[in-house]
Amino acid sequence: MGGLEHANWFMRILFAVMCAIIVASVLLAQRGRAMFIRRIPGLTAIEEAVGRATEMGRPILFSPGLDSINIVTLQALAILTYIIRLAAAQATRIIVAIRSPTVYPVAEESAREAYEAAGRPELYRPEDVRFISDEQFAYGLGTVGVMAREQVATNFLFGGFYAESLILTENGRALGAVQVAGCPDPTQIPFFIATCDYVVIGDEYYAASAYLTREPTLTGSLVGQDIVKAILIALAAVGIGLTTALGPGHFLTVWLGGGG
Amino acid sequence: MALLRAVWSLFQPAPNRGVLLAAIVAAAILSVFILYALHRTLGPRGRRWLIAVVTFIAGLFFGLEFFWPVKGEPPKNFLTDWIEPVSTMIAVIGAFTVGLGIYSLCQVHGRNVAQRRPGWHNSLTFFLAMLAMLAFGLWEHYLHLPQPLPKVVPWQKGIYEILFNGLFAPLQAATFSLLAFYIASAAYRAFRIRTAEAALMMAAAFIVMLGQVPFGAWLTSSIPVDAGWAFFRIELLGEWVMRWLNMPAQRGIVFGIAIGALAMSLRIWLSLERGTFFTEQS
Amino acid sequence: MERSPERSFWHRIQQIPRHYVYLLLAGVVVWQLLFPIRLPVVPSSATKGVYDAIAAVPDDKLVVISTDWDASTEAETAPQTQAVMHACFQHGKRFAIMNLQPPMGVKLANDLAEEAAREYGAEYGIDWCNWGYKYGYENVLMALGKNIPKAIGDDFYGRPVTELPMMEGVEDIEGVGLVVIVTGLSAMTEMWIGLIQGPYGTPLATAYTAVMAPIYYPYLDSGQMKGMLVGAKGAAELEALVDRPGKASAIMNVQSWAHVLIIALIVLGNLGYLFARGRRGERAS
Amino acid sequence: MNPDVYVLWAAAIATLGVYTILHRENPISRLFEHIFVGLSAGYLLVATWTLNLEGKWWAPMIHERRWYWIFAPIVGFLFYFIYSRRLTWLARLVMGLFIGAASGTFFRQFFPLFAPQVTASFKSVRAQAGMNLQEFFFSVVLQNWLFVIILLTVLSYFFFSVPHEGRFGRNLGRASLVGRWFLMIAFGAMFGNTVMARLSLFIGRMSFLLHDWLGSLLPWFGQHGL
Repeated sequence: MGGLEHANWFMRILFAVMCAIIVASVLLAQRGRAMFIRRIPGLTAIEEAVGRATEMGRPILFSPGLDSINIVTLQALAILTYIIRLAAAQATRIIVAIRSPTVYPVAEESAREAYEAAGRPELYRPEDVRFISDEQFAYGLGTVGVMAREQVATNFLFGGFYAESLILTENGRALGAVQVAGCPDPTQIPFFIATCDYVVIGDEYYAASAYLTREPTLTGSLVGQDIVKAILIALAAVGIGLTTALGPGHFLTVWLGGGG
Repeated sequence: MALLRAVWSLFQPAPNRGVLLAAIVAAAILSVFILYALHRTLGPRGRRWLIAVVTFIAGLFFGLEFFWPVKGEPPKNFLTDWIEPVSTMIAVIGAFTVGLGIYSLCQVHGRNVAQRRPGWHNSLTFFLAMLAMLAFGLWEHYLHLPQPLPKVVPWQKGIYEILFNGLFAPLQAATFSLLAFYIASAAYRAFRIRTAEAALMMAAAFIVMLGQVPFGAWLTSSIPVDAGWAFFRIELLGEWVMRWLNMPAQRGIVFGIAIGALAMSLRIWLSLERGTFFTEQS
Repeated sequence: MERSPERSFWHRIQQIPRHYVYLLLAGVVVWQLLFPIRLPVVPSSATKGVYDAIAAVPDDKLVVISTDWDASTEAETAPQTQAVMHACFQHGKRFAIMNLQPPMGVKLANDLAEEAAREYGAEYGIDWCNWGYKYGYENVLMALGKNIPKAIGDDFYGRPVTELPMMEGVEDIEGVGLVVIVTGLSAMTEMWIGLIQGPYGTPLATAYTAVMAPIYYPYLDSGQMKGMLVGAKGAAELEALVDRPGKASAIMNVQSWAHVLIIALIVLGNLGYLFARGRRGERAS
Repeated sequence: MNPDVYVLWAAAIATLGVYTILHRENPISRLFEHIFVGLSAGYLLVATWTLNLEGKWWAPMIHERRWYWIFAPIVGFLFYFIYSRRLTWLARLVMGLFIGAASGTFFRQFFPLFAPQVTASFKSVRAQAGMNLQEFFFSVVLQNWLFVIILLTVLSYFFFSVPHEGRFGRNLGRASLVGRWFLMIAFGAMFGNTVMARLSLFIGRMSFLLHDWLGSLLPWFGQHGL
């Protein structure tokens, strides 16, 4: 890697424009503009999966992935709070299996807050947010152990997952759990598709909180994201056109490479 | 005794330790006092505001260093020299959360042992394994220092070997290798031509898998390498699938998540995130 | 999960219990480890490229094998290095080992070379030599292009390379007919292409771990690399070409069998699905 | 005492113990699960001290006399207030620091991570000079054209706020359907590409069990296998 350590003027402008669009659409939405979001099946399934655990009277397992505190994990915790609120309304227990010690206090705090927001603070049990292990495969094995011993009915896996993903989902499947998984990084998606009931792919993962909560702030952000994606497509189209016309190494490549 | 004294000597501060200790204690008392004062004076709104400000400044610091104009060789701006120490500081602060993780584990397993719940002996094993690794791991570490501690017990090295190379590493490898079984059974179960999507997935997996082993190459080896239709030799077809079908799709996903993550970063940086985490109250 | 009331053969092969799948896989692996039945190995064009490039080296020029690997990638890179050495000895090409990083690589490769040399009765200093670990990355390569004795200085055993008979007449990169990089580290390739292959046109062949190989295919397409060994598969294919089936061949043979098993299972499951569906269709009509 | 024999046996038993989970979660796998989790917890403590705190915190503070490093544990211990109802906001304060740092870090990474991906998608979509039709088809149509089409259709799948209605929306819906097919092809390819790596781990373990462990008991196994 290396190389690009600081932005050039092109990046500064591009970044400022992208941020401005997202923030502006958030603010517009907060003023009450109605926004549309298309159906995302994997996310619609969350409610159904929580309902199944309630019906069976068994707990739910949630894993926020392996990453330490970063954007992926924070989004996972956002989804966790939503699921806790759903489950708390039905008095269904949720066990959270944590790998990163730094994520542990944040998850614990989010869980407590979510139970309070749902009006069921008495359901919150601190020991249900569990640190399992920071070692990737010890985490995998330990989490499978929790699934089996607690007889979970539903597994939610949202966050940054790596090779251990298949250990979790294949065992979850063998135990008969309903599984919904999501990971922004594409590498583990094939295994989720092969073993889970519903899978949230790529950017659907970041659309999750908006889709689930329908908070104006978040739906507004989603609209802004779509506009920025359109800009990115335009940028790629211009780049392709320039490469076709001028050959590789034209000015846009240079600018995006940090030169200029 | 000799051992304890040697360990103790490792933790001795440099000369003139009185001044250093005084500074440390003073700084500690001062920060506790500041935190206490904040706790007493700030109301719920003030606290929320302070948290938002800390979040904003932390994000600004790391973001601004990248975008602020740079000068000189190597290129630098006024924040560049601070990135490394601040990152280290944050890593060190984060390291203290390890205690919370261990506390969580001890809470769950301690209760199992104390209440003699079913499987409590497993929880006991957990404690034994943790303490053994802790003791012999630290011992091993200090044996490798420039001036090793006196070798009090001859079998220390052997026990560490058993714990690390006999249990820890093989458990890691064995758990990792379970994936071979899981991937085989997942492939068998998932790749059915029930839907167009599953059929496409299966076809791609099929070609790539065959292209990876010499046996697959043998199947299409009758196609000459220099013929125009050499494209259909399975190892070349597999490589083509990876490069020209898999790669652009992955890139499409990456573009999407780049923007999604950017929006998420912006929202939490500006404390705009709503309906998630702990932004509701307090 | 859902149980079909029908118990026909076609239904059952759609629902082989996972325990049987596991047992079949373990059985095939153990069986092939203990009593291997060799499946045919046909070298891919990338591997063939490496072999042909070695064969095409003029007799008055050296092959340079840059062994930039250590124990962490040994499973793939050691058999690759070994197979390349066999290919050199079989074609009577003299080779020199060197490496830029990590220092261990040159020692591990030296052991492999000694072993192979015994088999062909080759002698150190005449048929092969070891230039040793050279610190300095780009600087070493730049110097190598202009003046080899000066860039290398002493060999692995601490003797000046000018004293080695095979180095007679080898002054600059013109004395090298092929560079083979064996590595699990990225950035090595870019260095060799940028400083040696590009400026001097010295042919280049490479051997990578399976994980890192995909990013280097473009160089193969563009002809900047004559050939490329991809992981244990590439090593096994080259072992087949030099007729010295070794560890890589054994591993790849097990791999082939396990892949065949998985593919057979997928095919069976789909046949079951198609036939069971077909039958249900008949009954309905 | 020669530890090698004990190491060999411990490793073999641990490996077999883990493999029992293939049948189902059982008392043996549970025992090894707890040993594994315990060892890794102990190792986490050791590594946190020896690889992190000792060199980055203790040594600078005590040996290099940087007294201000005392602030690190004080701030770090704010995390522990999650267990206190009244002081929990202090824990949130330090979490705010980490969350802010996470977003700032992402801002930094945005261009270094994604700009090369954008520029790598700039493919030329016309024939090079001197190409015949066959070369054009295999090296431009089947590569660069396809690349651009897949990239665009996949991206169209990730538009969430445009209804798939009306002329534009319906076309977007069609493109996103094609995009989803291409995604499935890509996932299948990734799946197939991983099989070999996973199998090689298992082959390595079996080779250890047969050759190293059983081979140490029965020489016949030592002579067979890898």
